[in-house]
Amino acid sequence: MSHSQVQGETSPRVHYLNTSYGIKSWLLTTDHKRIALLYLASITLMFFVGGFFAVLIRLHLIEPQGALLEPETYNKMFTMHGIIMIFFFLIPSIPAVLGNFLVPLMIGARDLAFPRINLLSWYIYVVGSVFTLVAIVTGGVDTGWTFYAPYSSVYSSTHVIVTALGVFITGFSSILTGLNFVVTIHKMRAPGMTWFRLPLFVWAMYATSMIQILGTPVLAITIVLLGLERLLHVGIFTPALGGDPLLFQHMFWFYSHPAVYIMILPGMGVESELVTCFSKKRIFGYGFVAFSSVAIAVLSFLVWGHHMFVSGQSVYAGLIFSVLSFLVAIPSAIKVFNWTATMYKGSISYQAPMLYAMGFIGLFTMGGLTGLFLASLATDVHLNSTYFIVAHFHYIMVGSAVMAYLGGIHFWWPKMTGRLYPDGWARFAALIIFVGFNLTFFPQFLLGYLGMPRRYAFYPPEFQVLNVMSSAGASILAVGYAIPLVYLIWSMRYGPIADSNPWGAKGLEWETPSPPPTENFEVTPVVTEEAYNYPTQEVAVV
Amino acid sequence: MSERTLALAHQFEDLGQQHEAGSLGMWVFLVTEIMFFGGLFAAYTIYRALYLQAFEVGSHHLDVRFGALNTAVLITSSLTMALAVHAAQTGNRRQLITCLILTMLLGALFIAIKLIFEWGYDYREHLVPGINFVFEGKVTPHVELFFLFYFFMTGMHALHMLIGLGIMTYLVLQARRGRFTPEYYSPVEVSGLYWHFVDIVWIFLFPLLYLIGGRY
Amino acid sequence: MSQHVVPKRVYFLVFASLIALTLLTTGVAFIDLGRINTVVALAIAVCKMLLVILFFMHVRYSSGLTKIVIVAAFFWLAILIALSLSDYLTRGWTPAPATWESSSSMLLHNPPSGETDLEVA
Amino acid sequence: MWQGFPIYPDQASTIAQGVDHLHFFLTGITLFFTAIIFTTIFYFAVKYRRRSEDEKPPLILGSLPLELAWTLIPLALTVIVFVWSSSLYFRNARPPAASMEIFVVGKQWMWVIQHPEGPREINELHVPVGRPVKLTMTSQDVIHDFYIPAFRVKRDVLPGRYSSIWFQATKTGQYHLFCAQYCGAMHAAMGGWVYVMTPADYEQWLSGGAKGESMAAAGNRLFGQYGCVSCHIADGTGRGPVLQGVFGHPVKLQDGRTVVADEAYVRESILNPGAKIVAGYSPIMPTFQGQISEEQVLQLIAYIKSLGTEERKPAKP
Repeated sequence: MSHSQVQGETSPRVHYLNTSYGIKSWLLTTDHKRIALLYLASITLMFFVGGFFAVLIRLHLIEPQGALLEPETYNKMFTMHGIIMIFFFLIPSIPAVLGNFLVPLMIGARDLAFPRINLLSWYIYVVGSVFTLVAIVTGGVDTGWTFYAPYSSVYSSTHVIVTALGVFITGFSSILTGLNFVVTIHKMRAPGMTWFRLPLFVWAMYATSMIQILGTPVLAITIVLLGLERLLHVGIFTPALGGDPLLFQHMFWFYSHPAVYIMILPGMGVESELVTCFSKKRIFGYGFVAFSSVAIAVLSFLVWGHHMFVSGQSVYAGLIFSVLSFLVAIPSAIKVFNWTATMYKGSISYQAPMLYAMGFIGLFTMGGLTGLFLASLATDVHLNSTYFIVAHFHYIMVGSAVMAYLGGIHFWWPKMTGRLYPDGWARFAALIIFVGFNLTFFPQFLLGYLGMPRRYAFYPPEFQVLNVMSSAGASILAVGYAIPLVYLIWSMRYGPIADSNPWGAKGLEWETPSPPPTENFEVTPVVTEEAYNYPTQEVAVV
Repeated sequence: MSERTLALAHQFEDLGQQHEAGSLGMWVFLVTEIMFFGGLFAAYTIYRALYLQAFEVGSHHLDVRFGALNTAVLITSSLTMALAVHAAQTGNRRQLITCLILTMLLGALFIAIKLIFEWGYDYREHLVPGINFVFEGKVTPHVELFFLFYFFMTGMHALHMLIGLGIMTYLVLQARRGRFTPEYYSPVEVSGLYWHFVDIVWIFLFPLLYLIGGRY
Repeated sequence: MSQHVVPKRVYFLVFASLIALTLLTTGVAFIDLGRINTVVALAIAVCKMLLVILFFMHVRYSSGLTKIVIVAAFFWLAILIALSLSDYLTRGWTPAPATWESSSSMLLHNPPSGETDLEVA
Repeated sequence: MWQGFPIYPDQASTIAQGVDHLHFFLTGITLFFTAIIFTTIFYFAVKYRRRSEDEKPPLILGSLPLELAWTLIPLALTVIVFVWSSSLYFRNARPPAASMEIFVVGKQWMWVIQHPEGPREINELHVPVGRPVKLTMTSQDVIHDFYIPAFRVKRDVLPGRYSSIWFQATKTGQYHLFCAQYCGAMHAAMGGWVYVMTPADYEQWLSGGAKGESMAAAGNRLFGQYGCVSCHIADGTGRGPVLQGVFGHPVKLQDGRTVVADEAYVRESILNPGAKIVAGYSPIMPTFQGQISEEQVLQLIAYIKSLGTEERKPAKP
């Protein structure tokens, strides 16, 4: 199909970016591709706001007594860092940007099932962000992103309600995105696009949407109850007034543990696309990779109690949650092994997206395995609420999820913008990020095992060396994240023109021109082959 | 594009696909609603298990007669809503409008009974937590907890009904303009799903709040 | 459109059953059945819900997908309630059966547990 | 800055070693699989690097035996870790009956620690080596968490209920005490030191310094001060139940249930007396919610406990 497109310089082809101009054409668009770019711009802004707080945190912790901030300010910094990065960057990152852009393209649809709801979800996201940013500007909030009662509902004197309202509102954006994807994937697949021909990214988005739909409403109601308690001084979670603080934790983690998989499952989907494309091979064990996504989505809802092993939860409940938490490790392991096996006898090239993909596998392996320490009751007692936890979830949420997000952005950038970025710079940035990341977070595993609790504005002097190492790594990491911002923006104007399929990848999104026309495909495609059907030798090994 | 009708959005191939997507979309939305109310029901269940005695004391301050009456009102409104969908399917515009208006009237009646005979009474009896709660008894904090759940759950339910009334108004206006045909009545059907869901929530609220622990 | 049109007669039958069940559940509440009261009330509520879902909401005539979506929602709700209750209902239990400790060298000086512990073990 | 650069925390309690062994086993698993994945990726990346643009790899769709292998082997490993770690956890869950008891109240932002013998300390905990110690803990405001890394023990300290941990120190010395649950502005300051002393030193510490009255004595004083004594009369003639010999024994309630009179029950009966009325008595006791601090509740509990050793008087009919 792409051959029929003439990329003449004299009469530019009409595509989704140049079909109309002006602010209004963007703010009122219902085109999923434009909405994806709106999301891209807004979450990038939030990423750097959250990153700014991270830099302040690490700078502050260079000295045991705290180098920079008052303890109250420090508490606000890590709270805002967590809230912004989780609710306003990681959760919408891959689903709302890459998912929005790619799901219709990958399944051969003209748009999502409900384009206006898609736009609405972006506006909801913006309103939620504004609430949260207003809370920051007017003084911030200091409860930690977990909003534990009764600190948040009675004792904190900061802007808990406004921030919680921001998170509550943004939750609906996440729900609507998930709803849109589920309906689209069920009802709008092109002829011949059966479930087992779907790209694994779509499977991952489907599993992610399940979590968004089933989990987010529970967070919403929990936040409302918390707000009610704070506003009316009635006891829902506060023991002095007759409530139980552990109920808040149960309801909060019922959403917030699966939410970790809202962040990592899409990354796993991106990973499957990258590994196959740059190995020029079919995925190893398609069915296992596809179903492990669904298995993770289901199991993720059964394990929340492992956040509460030392909280005063019944030891028997702890036992149940522990065994279930171990189970969720299995589908993750299956994925890692299958990606590795996909590279076996492949034809591997190392463009920037593949470097991110390889970094993802390594960091996810470490992040996942250190999770075993926390699923296991006896070691969790020691490691809970220490820097070990901080290191573990940053390996998952930054090391893996952000790596995959950047890998995906680099992979589909030519499709989204029609331009190529300088691959040398991109590889350099990937390397810097990998090194910086490990230097930042590996020392935190040691700190946690030594017993340094998290959320400490100052700490005993013997922890200083590891903290300084971590802060040094953070500065490298910050540079690593700034480099892509520069060259990607540069490439939008000056980058070489990309053709429809610069990587020689498989998948419907590569069969339409870059950037795609508003309607995605001139003719509805008909799918006749399995996913990742790269040319192979005659010999079949099964 | 020649055979495309006004009712068909550009992203769909045909009206059948559009109808299925709309219906599935509403069902998925109702799943989120089930989890939303479900979170409340879960919290309620746990506190009821912990403080059974106090919850029974609180429950006995509610008037079963109004609860049962309102259940009947809501069930009737569900019937008229189902008949409205039937009318839309068979292209009977007059009956569609009548049934929708009946549904709205019954919904309004429900809220009126709730507001005047129940919440009003509770307010005068100083049973509203956070506003004027005064309760003489030995298990006070947990009785207040019951009333908190009572007001929050019925309040959330009433809010959903108000939204439902808004949707109905829109449907009546659309129906009067003749927007719905036996080929295209998706909005009526999915709004019906929503209305029935709100009914189901009440079907559970009634025994949980009013009949808890018996009335003997 | 191949949408199933349910005869009005079915709607009226369902409506009559729902009203009857409402009267029944209200009536039963006035009879002392002990713990059974709650079970009966909830069982009747479930029946009423099924009637509304199957007939008013046309699920009886809908695709398997719709049914799976509904079952999934209630399944997840059951997860939320059941796993939360697994904490609340077992909190009063003693931490460990006495037999576990006899094998532990660490707790040799721990005498056999008292009568209150045995209730659970 | 380089003074003291530990990468390995002290092992100073009987359970520390067991936890560490599991920790090292898990570290071994982590290193092993990380090494496998990293080397395999690098090996494949080098060995199968693209040599020409029209290179065609073989068709490999998957392998059921391999899939089963990397499903079942990790599964078996996790089962081993689960059983190992849970049995360790359960063994550590219940304090030995012979433990000495110390009471802890957390409040923003300090730990108030009371020894039954009388000494009261803030952000410091003195314990003897080689004796099991049970801490009964509660919070006066938000959730705190009592964490002693060298002992590998940690437990949230909640308002409105008692939680407990126990440990048996194995090494004299000075160890960190932290609050591990974020509790507000000075969360990081809510810690101090645990001093593990030889039994002789501990006895000397107990008797030395400004020794106040014992907790039970303080409780006895409060018992008179708040007027409890006028109803809870030892000979059974009062309007309230006799408290002598009650602690740790089952109590029959008005609604037919039976509860054990433990710390939680006594605390509830002081702060919310109407919740569980003893059979044969009327709910006439006023609540002391808001009038009495958590420390005083603990002193009253210590007093009621001290009555347990005396003869049980016949209860009022």
